[in-house]
Amino acid sequence: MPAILIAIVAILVVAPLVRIFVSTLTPDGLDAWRTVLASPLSNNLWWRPLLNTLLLGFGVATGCLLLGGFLAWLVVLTDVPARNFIGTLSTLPFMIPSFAGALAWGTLFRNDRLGGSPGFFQANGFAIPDWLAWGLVPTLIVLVAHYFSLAYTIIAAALSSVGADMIEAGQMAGARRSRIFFGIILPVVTPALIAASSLTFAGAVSNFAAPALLGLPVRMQTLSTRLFGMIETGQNERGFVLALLLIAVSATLLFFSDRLVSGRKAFTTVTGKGGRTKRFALGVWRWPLFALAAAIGMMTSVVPVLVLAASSFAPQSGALFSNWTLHFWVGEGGGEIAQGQAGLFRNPVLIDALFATLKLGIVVAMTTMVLGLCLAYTIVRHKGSLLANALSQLAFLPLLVPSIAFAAAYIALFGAPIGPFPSLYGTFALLVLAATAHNLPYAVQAGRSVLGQISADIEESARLTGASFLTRMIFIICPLAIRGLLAGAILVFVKMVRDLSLVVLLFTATSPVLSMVAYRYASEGFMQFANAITLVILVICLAASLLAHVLQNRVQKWKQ
Amino acid sequence: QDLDKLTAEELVPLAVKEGSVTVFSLSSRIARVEAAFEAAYPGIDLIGVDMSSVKQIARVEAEQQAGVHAVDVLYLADTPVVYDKLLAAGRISNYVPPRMAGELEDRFKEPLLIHRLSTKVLMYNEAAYPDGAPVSNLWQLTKPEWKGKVLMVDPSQRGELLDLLTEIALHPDEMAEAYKAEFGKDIEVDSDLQGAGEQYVRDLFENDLILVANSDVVNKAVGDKTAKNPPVGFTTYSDRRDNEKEGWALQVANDVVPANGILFPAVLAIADNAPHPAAARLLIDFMFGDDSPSGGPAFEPFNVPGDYATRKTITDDPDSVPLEKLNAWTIDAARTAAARSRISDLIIALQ
Amino acid sequence: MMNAPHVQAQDAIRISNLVKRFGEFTAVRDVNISVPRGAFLVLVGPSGCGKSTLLRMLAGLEAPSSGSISFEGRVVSSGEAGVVADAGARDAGLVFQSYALWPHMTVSGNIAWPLKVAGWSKAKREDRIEEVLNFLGIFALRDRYPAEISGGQQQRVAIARTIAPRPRILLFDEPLSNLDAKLRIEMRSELMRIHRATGATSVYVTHDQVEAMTMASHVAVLNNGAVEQFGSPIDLLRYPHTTFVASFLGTPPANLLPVSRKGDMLAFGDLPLAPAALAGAHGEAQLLYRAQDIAVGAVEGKPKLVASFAEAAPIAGQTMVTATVGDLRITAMAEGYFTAAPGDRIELAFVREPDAVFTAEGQRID
Amino acid sequence: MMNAPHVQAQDAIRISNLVKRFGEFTAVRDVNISVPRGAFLVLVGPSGCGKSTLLRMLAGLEAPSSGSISFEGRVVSSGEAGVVADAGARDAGLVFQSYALWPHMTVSGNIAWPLKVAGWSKAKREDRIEEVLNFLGIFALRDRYPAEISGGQQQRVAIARTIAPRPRILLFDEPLSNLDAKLRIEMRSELMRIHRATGATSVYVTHDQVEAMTMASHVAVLNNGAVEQFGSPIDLLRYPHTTFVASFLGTPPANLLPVSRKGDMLAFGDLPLAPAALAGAHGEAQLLYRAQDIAVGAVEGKPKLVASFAEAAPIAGQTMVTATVGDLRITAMAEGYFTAAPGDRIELAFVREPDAVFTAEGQRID
Ligand SMILES: Nc1ncnc2c1ncn2[C@@H]1O[C@H](COP(=O)(O)OP(=O)(O)OP(=O)(O)O)[C@@H](O)[C@H]1O
Ligand SMILES: Nc1ncnc2c1ncn2[C@@H]1O[C@H](COP(=O)(O)OP(=O)(O)OP(=O)(O)O)[C@@H](O)[C@H]1O
Ligand SMILES: [Fe+3]
Ligand SMILES: [Mg+2]
Ligand SMILES: [Mg+2]
Repeated sequence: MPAILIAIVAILVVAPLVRIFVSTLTPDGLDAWRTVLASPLSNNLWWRPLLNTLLLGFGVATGCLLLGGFLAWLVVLTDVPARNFIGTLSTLPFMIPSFAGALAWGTLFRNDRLGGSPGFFQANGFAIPDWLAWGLVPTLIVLVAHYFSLAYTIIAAALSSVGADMIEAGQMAGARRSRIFFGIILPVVTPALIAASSLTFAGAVSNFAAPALLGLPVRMQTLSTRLFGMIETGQNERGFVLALLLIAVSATLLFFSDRLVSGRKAFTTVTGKGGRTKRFALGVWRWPLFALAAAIGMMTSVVPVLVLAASSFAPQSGALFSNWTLHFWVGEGGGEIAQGQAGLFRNPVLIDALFATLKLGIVVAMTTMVLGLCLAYTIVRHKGSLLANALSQLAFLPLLVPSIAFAAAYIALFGAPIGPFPSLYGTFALLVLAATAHNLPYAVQAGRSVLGQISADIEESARLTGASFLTRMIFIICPLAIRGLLAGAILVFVKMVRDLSLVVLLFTATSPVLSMVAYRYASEGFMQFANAITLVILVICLAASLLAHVLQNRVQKWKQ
Repeated sequence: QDLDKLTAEELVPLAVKEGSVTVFSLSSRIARVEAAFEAAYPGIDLIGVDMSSVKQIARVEAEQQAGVHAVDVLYLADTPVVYDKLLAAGRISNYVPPRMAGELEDRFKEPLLIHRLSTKVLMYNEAAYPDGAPVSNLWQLTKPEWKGKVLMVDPSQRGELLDLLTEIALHPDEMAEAYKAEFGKDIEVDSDLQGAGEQYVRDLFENDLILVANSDVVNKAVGDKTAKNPPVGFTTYSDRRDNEKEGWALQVANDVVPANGILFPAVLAIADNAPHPAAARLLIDFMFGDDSPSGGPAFEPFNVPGDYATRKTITDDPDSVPLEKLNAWTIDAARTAAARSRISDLIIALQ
Repeated sequence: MMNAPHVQAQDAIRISNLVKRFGEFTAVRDVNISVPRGAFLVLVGPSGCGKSTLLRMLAGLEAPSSGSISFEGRVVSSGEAGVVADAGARDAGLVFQSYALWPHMTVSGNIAWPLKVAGWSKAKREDRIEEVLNFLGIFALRDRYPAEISGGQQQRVAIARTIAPRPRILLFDEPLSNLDAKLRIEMRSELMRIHRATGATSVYVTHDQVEAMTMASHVAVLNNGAVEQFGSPIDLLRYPHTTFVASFLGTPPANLLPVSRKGDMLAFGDLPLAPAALAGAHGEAQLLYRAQDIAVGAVEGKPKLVASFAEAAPIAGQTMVTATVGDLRITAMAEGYFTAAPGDRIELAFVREPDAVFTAEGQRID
Repeated sequence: MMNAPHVQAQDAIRISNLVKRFGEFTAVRDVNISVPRGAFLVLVGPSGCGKSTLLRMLAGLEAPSSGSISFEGRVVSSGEAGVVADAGARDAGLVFQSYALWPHMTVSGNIAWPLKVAGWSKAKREDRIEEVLNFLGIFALRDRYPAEISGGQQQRVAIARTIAPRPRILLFDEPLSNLDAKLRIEMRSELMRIHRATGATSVYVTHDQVEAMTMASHVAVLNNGAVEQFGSPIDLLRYPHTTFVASFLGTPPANLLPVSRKGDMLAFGDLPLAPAALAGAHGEAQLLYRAQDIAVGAVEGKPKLVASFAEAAPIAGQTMVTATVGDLRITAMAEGYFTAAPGDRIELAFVREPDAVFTAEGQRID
């Protein structure tokens, strides 16, 4: 199996990367390398954006670990009231596009640097300094508010598999709760922490919307804004060079963090002696902590959703909270508003788009999870070997490749017939292939952190029965790792239903997906419709995650 | 080529035989063209895919490298890049429908057929400045009173704005003259720069030019009807049409020397080895509309105030400054393409 | 059947009317036990009788459903108040039946952590770690991770981790079950040495008869969640109150023969064994014969029984022979090494009077 | 020191020159064992000596570093080829030392799953599950999850799961370690019954002397990864080749007294114990005395030693008394119930000749 996986990863991930790399070896490309790395421009093109990017990456990863870890602990390991509610709130922000967070920040903290209507605080007489309104600090905060839910999802999955025994042994040692949390619980879920921090790091460094909206007014460039700009202004080679460099930097970081989990240390928390789960009683802290968690949820999901919702109701994007109308949702066409466009729910393509989106999301989530599970399994079972390290690195890289470069590489590689295989050009299959590769990191990272918790003897005892690999996966491994696997699937699903670049570049669709419909509206300047679609997408994602939750509870009866 | 000479009527039977035509369009309004086209030519299925110019370029490049020829017509802007990456590389070819050959000005037919022109021009708030634009010379924007009060979308993020600055750089003499008019002395150009245009770009940046992520932000900041002391910004003239809907007071500053911005084209081109060559030509012909003032159903979707049709028969919106009166430079894809990277490097260095 | 708890303030551990239910199922029912400071209480009982549950309640990991537990006169848990003194506040150490080692720490890390928590200085910690590692014979393994050592080694790490901080109450849940006989003997006496040296009060669950007999100052035999008999080990062995206790303790296990009155004798089937007077007025009874009271081979003038040979194990120069009569297993002792093929017919002689007599329901008849 | 493997095609299990290394550490070194079909091989040895590792290699879960394992003449693993026949293809069942239950399946689910995998029909499956559940006395627990049952109950589920599909090779890793003595005796004879009934070949790891003696057709004593002695249980007990084996087997454990030649006697310290001729030419030797060869209390005309009382445990009507002389533990037998306070001085008499004599290095002198 490792051989097959290597082949698959080579085709799906390495080949496109190599292609991108090769495309920077043309004379133009070599020139770009020089400009980026060794020219008067390299400071502004590479070093300063790199610094900003790394600050963001580390800051966001740290913030997400703290926030996501705290919430995961609260939901999984304590008797905080309304655990499911907090849990759901905590998974939401990742489903809300980060631009909504940036907009929400603006509604509150915007100052008069740009003119236009000021934010809530400024309007009420608080002077907001530039550093709080624009640049690194707000970008960091907005990104943490967006990505912490990713960390939450992964850490919660891992925490839910920490057996009571280990925690109780800590209690017997007389350790206080926080000591147990930091000394025992967090370290045994190190793989999840690594996974969460690498994903949030990658998310933060590749995020475009937040740094563009909040950073550009003070001329803060990150690698992602630079990269976007380079491609947007036709300087693809420079863009690719930046992307490759960013990949190299992140891969180095990942390499070192991987070493933390690839040594001899074991992180098995699901053992063959049955696993009870343990909940701490919070005592007097129950309600205060609940309030804190609920407040975080409010700020990070309810506020952005409100802003999104408001912007789908408000006819004027400058005045989000006045003159609300349902027109953009259900209005009849032909009137004054929206140049006579009918409401979203009257758009005949909506239903088609909805189904196309669901199909795409579900198919890609499944293919990605299957491949990701196999990869994660191989990485975990061959922990510390060269094979595992290589696979783990490679499976992480696609996250940082700009979609447009990735898609272009796919067309170039699979557009033409290869040997006996027909050309995949424009087919759904090609899209699925590319999307699978592109989203692989979510699946692999989410999977490996929970797989590593399952002690080997549980699987060995299944092997002895003569059960095949597949049978073991389905009946033993998956049920035990279900929470992490579903978490990965949801992340992939969310990413996929929002993705635009891959879809338009790779697929000549007869029926568009929602993100294309949203793009249509947005390109016409009808942000209300686009925001309404974003909300529809959000509802789909939420439904998917609730479904996953139900499924998980059915499979994990033993944990109750 | 033989097909290039055929009239629309002659193309129809060939096109019907081909059965369909695929077009990548920068505007989603292609959907309305599709309806009109399929009504006009039953039997030819138009497949419109909306995609930004950048993605069109990336996709066509990648496809053709893989030997795939699936798209027929490209409708896109970003002409300097198109010129460089597609036209010069032979990935697309120019086609001028015989019907238009006589009607269009020559500059709209070469190197690529221009369908209409959009703008990036200096806009101000007519509610705050009821007596007309507060700016009459571009150089005023480099003075302290406009410090931090000029907005544009980051030209290192968006091609059109980069084109705007490039165009300014490409007019050193006019810029030098305007400088003299404003400051009463000859301009001194820094030794590392070429000409007054580049000096202007530098001075503008150093006067705390505010860069933002998208034009919506510019519009909101500049146009807000209630604002007391609003900034000015370079943005799209046609956004003025949203004034009422959004509560803006956007107006173009037309009396600005030497120019208030640029006009940039949206072009139509035929992809190399297009699978439906006749239908592709028929579609391009169709998209120029009929001879009515609105251009008929084929052109109407694109006939918005502030954008300009290249066809003379199509009348512009009465509220807009007519094309001839608009004090903007029209970009030249080839020249811009050549100068663009230098300006790009300049603004990168200025960040 | 059960000793009333001595109500003494100085009882190190006092368990009163303790009950633990898991849903419908009652794992511990109405347990009353008190032991003084320095006692070594051994809990024995069949698998699933509630020993671990009792231990976990003593440790403060599980709240009682009702009843209470006091340490040194202070109530630490009760059915009403739940866990009053938290596990960490009891100064108790528990060796988990499942070991519960921390997989991400090395052997020495596992031992060090509780010491760190207790705020020991680095130097003291290192000394102590070295001491317990040596004491348990696992010094060479100190840098390995739990996944890299054998079951018995893991068990020893679990012990080391628990005793290292010198808690005042030591709770052991089958701590030596995975060790070999030789090591177990050593460990046993070392644990006793620690127990005596520190004056800690220990509660110890074991299935090993010899451990129970040699270590215990008090033994509680649990059956089905309830205390069947509580007392000193030798008392329990010599004067079991019930057949349950009688058959549960002792190496080799004692034999219980169901007999019924035939004339003035109590007969096992047709074989008269003992005077009917022993059973008082009861028509049916059970006779307790120790293995050493039954010889292999006929003995002149003693009742004899033909049984089918099952197995033989040499023990202290004799051989412990097990044979079956119908469904009944009878264990007898033979001199020297004795063996036969399974199923062979052998004769058993009842060379002494029964050691005790019980009713058919299992209560002792005195 | 070790029997050469009999090269016979019909050997059910043949282990040749088997070595297993974990990095630097050698867990199993050059093991050679063969047993015929239907054999019951018991592995004993101190904690960490490589028993589980050997079992895991037999199961096919671990590839040997070198050497080979054949089942019925077919090589199933070897150092060169790795695991040839995969774990699932060996028709072997393993009771894991760690149980390795599937935590997400109920007790009956755990037992059912291997049967499902083996393609048993539903009806057959249910019958079989009921059968093994009853057999192990855990029928009432069938709908609980592993986390909801006690340690001993979990262990029984692990046994049930392994025997349910009736594999041809049964591997047991300390399967009864967490059961009480009474249950253990029952389980032991039931397992033997299964073993005999199915004709399976079994390999069984245990620390229980009685299990080793009663169940084994062959015993291998492992020490430090190598086979120290291999043979029938009674042979090993009576003719240990080394002091290691001598001190490892037997209840109570045998005593080894280091002696040196003093004139024509071998003396322990100043106490002459046996004629020097027994040790041949050796100046130093070790004498093996069984516990029953040492009496408590002076005996006329027998060498006697004063020792310090450590502990006493009643066993088969006698008392096993352990006392220490310096660092040396000596186990003696006293008639009836004997007890003393730890540290009391007692006299021990060597009532018989030593049972065997070994060199100072531990080899037997014949
Ligand atoms: N992964 C590993 N890495 C290094 N050493 C190991 C590893 N697994 C086991 N060992 C060592 O190999 C030796 C044999 O282990 P094994 O589990 O076979 O012992 P065992 O005889 O079953 O002991 P026990 O009776 O305690 O279960 C032990 O000393 C153990 O520490
Ligand atoms: N969470 C639970 N839910 C239901 N029943 C439980 C639960 N935990 C334990 N039990 C039951 O409670 C009883 C007592 O369990 P406990 O673990 O105390 O037994 P034990 O005496 O330690 O047995 P062993 O010697 O096998 O370890 C068992 O019958 C067990 O099945
Ligand atoms: Fe169509
Ligand atoms: Mg227990
Ligand atoms: Mg073992």
